[in-house]
Amino acid sequence: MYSEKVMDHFQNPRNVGEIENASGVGTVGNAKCGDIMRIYLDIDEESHVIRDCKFKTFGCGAAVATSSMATELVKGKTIEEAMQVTNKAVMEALDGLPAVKVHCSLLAEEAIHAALWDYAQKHEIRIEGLDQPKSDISEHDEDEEY
Amino acid sequence: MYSEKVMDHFQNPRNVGEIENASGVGTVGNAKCGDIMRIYLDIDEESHVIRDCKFKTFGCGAAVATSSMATELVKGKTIEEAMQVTNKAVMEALDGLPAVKVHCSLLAEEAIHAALWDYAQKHEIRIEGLDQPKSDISEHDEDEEY
Amino acid sequence: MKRVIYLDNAATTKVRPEVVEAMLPFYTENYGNPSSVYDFSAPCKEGMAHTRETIAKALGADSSEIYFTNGGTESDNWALTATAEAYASKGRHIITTQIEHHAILHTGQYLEARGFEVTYLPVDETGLVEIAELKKAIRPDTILISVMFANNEIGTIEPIREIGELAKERGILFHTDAVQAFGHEPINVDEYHIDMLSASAHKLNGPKGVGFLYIRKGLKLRSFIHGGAQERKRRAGTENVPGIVGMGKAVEIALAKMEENKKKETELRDYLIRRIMSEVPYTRLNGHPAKRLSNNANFAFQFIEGESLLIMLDMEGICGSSGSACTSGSLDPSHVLLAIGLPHEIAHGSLRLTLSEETTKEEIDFTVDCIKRIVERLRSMSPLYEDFVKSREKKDIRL
Amino acid sequence: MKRVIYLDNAATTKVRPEVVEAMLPFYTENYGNPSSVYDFSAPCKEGMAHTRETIAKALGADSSEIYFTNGGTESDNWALTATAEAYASKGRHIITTQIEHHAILHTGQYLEARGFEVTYLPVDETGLVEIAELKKAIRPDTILISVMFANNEIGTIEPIREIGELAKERGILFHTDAVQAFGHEPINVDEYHIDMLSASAHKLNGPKGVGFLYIRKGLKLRSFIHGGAQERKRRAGTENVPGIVGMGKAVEIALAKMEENKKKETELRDYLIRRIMSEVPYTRLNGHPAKRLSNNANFAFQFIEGESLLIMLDMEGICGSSGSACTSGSLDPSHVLLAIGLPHEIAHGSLRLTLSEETTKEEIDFTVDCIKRIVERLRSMSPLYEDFVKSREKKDIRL
Ligand SMILES: Cc1ncc(COP(=O)(O)O)c(C=O)c1O
Ligand SMILES: Cc1ncc(COP(=O)(O)O)c(C=O)c1O
Repeated sequence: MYSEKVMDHFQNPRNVGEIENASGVGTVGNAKCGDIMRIYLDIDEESHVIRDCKFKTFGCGAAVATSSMATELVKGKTIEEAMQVTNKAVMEALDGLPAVKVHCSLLAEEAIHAALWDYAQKHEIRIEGLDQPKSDISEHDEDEEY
Repeated sequence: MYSEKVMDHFQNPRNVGEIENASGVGTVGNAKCGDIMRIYLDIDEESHVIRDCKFKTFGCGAAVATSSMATELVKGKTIEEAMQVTNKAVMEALDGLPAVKVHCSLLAEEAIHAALWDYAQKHEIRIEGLDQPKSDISEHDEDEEY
Repeated sequence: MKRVIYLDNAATTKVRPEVVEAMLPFYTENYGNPSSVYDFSAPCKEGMAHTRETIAKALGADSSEIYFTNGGTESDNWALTATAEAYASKGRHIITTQIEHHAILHTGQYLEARGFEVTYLPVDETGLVEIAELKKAIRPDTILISVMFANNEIGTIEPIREIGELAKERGILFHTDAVQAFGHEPINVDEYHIDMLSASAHKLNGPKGVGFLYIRKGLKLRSFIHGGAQERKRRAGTENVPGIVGMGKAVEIALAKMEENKKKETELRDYLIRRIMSEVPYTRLNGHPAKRLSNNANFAFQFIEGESLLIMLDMEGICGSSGSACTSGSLDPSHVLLAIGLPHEIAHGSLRLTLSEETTKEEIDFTVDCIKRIVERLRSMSPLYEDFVKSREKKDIRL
Repeated sequence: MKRVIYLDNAATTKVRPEVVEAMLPFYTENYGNPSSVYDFSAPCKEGMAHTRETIAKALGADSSEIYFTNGGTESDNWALTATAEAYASKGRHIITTQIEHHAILHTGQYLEARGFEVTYLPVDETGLVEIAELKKAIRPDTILISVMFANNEIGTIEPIREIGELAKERGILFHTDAVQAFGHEPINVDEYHIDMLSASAHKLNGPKGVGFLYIRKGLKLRSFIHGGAQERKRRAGTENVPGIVGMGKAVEIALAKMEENKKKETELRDYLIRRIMSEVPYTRLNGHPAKRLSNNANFAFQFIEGESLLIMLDMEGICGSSGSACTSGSLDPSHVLLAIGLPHEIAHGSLRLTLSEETTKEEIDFTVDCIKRIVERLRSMSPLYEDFVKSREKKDIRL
């Protein structure tokens, strides 16, 4: 059901863990839909470069893999660049996701945004294109409807 | 589906044929229900003994077998005795019939009665217990109803 | 063991050894539930996907349009009841024919009892639906036309393409019961404008208890059997994986051998028909002379009744049928033979022989010889034949 | 090949070699249609009759009360919809439970959309239906009570005898979905006052795609699938003869080995439960401690999510399930676990392991070792566990 890339990122997730005194932390998802993601960012205040990024995820294989891939994609990027990392980019980097798992990639995007929002709040800055994250992400309905 | 007795009487039907100038002939059934039986009787006018009995039948295995058995059962009997040969007697003599085929035994009884009626009409006598046969026998509904 | 000459391939067929071989691993090795996430169930999913693709390719359809069922009957029930329900707001009128299988006819009656109107089209004396009649039957509230691809008793192949075109033109859904035709006749759902199609594996040398319903993409049909999320939520119940895999193999082989088998069976069937028609007097060939399934021959022998004939053939090891297998035990003569205009007594005397690729000329010759002898014997016992002969004699005297 | 430890016998089971052997002749030798009159079909009829008797004997029923279907889902659909229809004039209220299989729940919803009222009884925290609740739910227009014999996820065995007695006393029909119990637990339809019972062959080492519905004599239920006159006119469609014969063999063996297997599986299961509960902290055993299927263990591991656990177990060759197989791919946590009162995040972290007679102690030991390691790893990645540890630390500091 999962691509090899997804399985790889699930089995060997990159960047698992916490960052003490992180520049920004974001937690999204909820237990009801079965996925919770928390992203820690370490951001250079001058250059706005994401020096480090870690995650913790409660969720299915796709949730873990998208978290892992999302952290890989934003690490080393500036905030502005990180804002361009969409759920589509995460999915593509993972060679796709089953239709019922697409919401995981949305959740990963949302988690990055939540962590950035946290950073922006703490530093009282505005990040172009970033709105206050919903406290949790709504379930996107399954693809097909009969 | 059929007992050995039925199969025997179907494969080797007794008394198939016609009787020229028969004392009585009866034909019952109809093409719609798929069974037509014709019985020929040769009756001794003094003793009222059925000296000979033949049949022709258009119908299923059970129709042929019940005709054959019915002719066997009435042959050599007096009219009064023949009147006692019921469809039950025919069925018993054949070791039973499938439920959907019980109507064949009724038809055989009816055919004997029709031939006797013909005899009675020709000789202007009344046979105790014998009514004018229906020109054809109604289908008896299948046993079970859901 | 008694030698058996099996000439009832329209009732069911022998499963090919290759099909059984394909099924076997799915009983004791790859026995997983295809809905499970673990790797152990991967061969089940792959086997099912392969069958879906094989069938889709055979029909010129997409594999997402193939839904596995338990057989032709379930597919027919599903197609009719779900369409009725889904499109009831558009209309409550359904058109089908008088010669459909009971799986359609009885479902039609079921729907009639629930407020739908069903028109049962007559057919001509060869069993063909007439397009003019169909046109007359169409109403503004007609939501579905269901006409079988080929008839199971008399083998007549219906003008499916014309019906499909008409249905499309009028914006009416078109279902065809292709249980007898799929795997035997080339079918393309787009060319024929078919929206739904029923088929059953055991009619094409696959296993019993598995079939499918093709549902054109975009049709909003509810599921017929409710429960788990199998078959993209449209058909609940743990899938019959070995059966589905077997069906795939059977379809694959049927398609590869279709042309060859059609040719072979047609030749042998025509030989059978020629011999019977020339050697057994007072006999009628039921069905269309040309537009018929290549393995189907259906005769009406006047003055005799079909069951007796069947039993006597059986004693010679010959398997044939009179009416369709499902209605055996019933007292009614075949509704199909009545619909093509046969009087009751002739309808009762019908015999269907349906060949397979394994049927030999020698078997056909033996069968014809038996039929000749048995028909003669039964006629000698028949009061109808007696009447016929006597009336002929009278006429002869009069002449 | 990777070694596989199959602990998902509630999803489906391995078909016994004896069962396959019993089925094989019906594919390529005795392939006739059981509805046909000729002798060639006699073995099919006999095979079906034998299965019918075997099942009837197992249930203390009469063989005329057993109707073959395509599986548990069809049986459930049939029982509910046909009862609803046949008894609608008496009332339109049906009682079932919140923990039924989707085959019942979704059919219940189907009926609700058609003017029936369905009460879904709650259960206690072990999954048991409470008779007091049932009594409260009964109304004058209640026509049917449907309570599963044993739950497929948590294994809880319901008080079927008490429910049956109550139903009988109140003149209400009683159906039980015994898909998980039949062949595993002793069942007698008269003792338990069961009017209808669903079962599926593939849950007892028989083939997929075949099952049955027991219908007590005298019940006036219509057929669910319309067509030919099969199954005494109550279930149309060419019968899956090999499947039915296989089911008969599977039932025969299941009954003969029931006591032995129950004992063996219970011991091993209890060993599994003991080890998990003592070696994996923050774990809950779902279901009833005693009234449960002998092969079922269901755990909730706090702070982790079930699918990840399953995939990691799969990488070790261990087949388990989270929720029921049919709902995999769904985002909802199991309705059964929610019904017994588990909060969402714990319901998401459940693991069902269901043993077979072939399961060994060594396999269980290996499985427990893997679970310990995997649960620990997933917790180390879990934000919920992180929060839990931090709040515990805070408390420790405060103390
Ligand atoms: C309790 C219960 N009922 C019904 C079913 C449905 O059975 P099947 O999938 O064989 O149709 C299952 C199994 O999936 C079950 O466990
Ligand atoms: C034309 C037609 N439709 C439907 C069916 C029913 O198929 P099944 O018996 O496989 O359910 C048959 C065969 O019996 C058939 O010949």
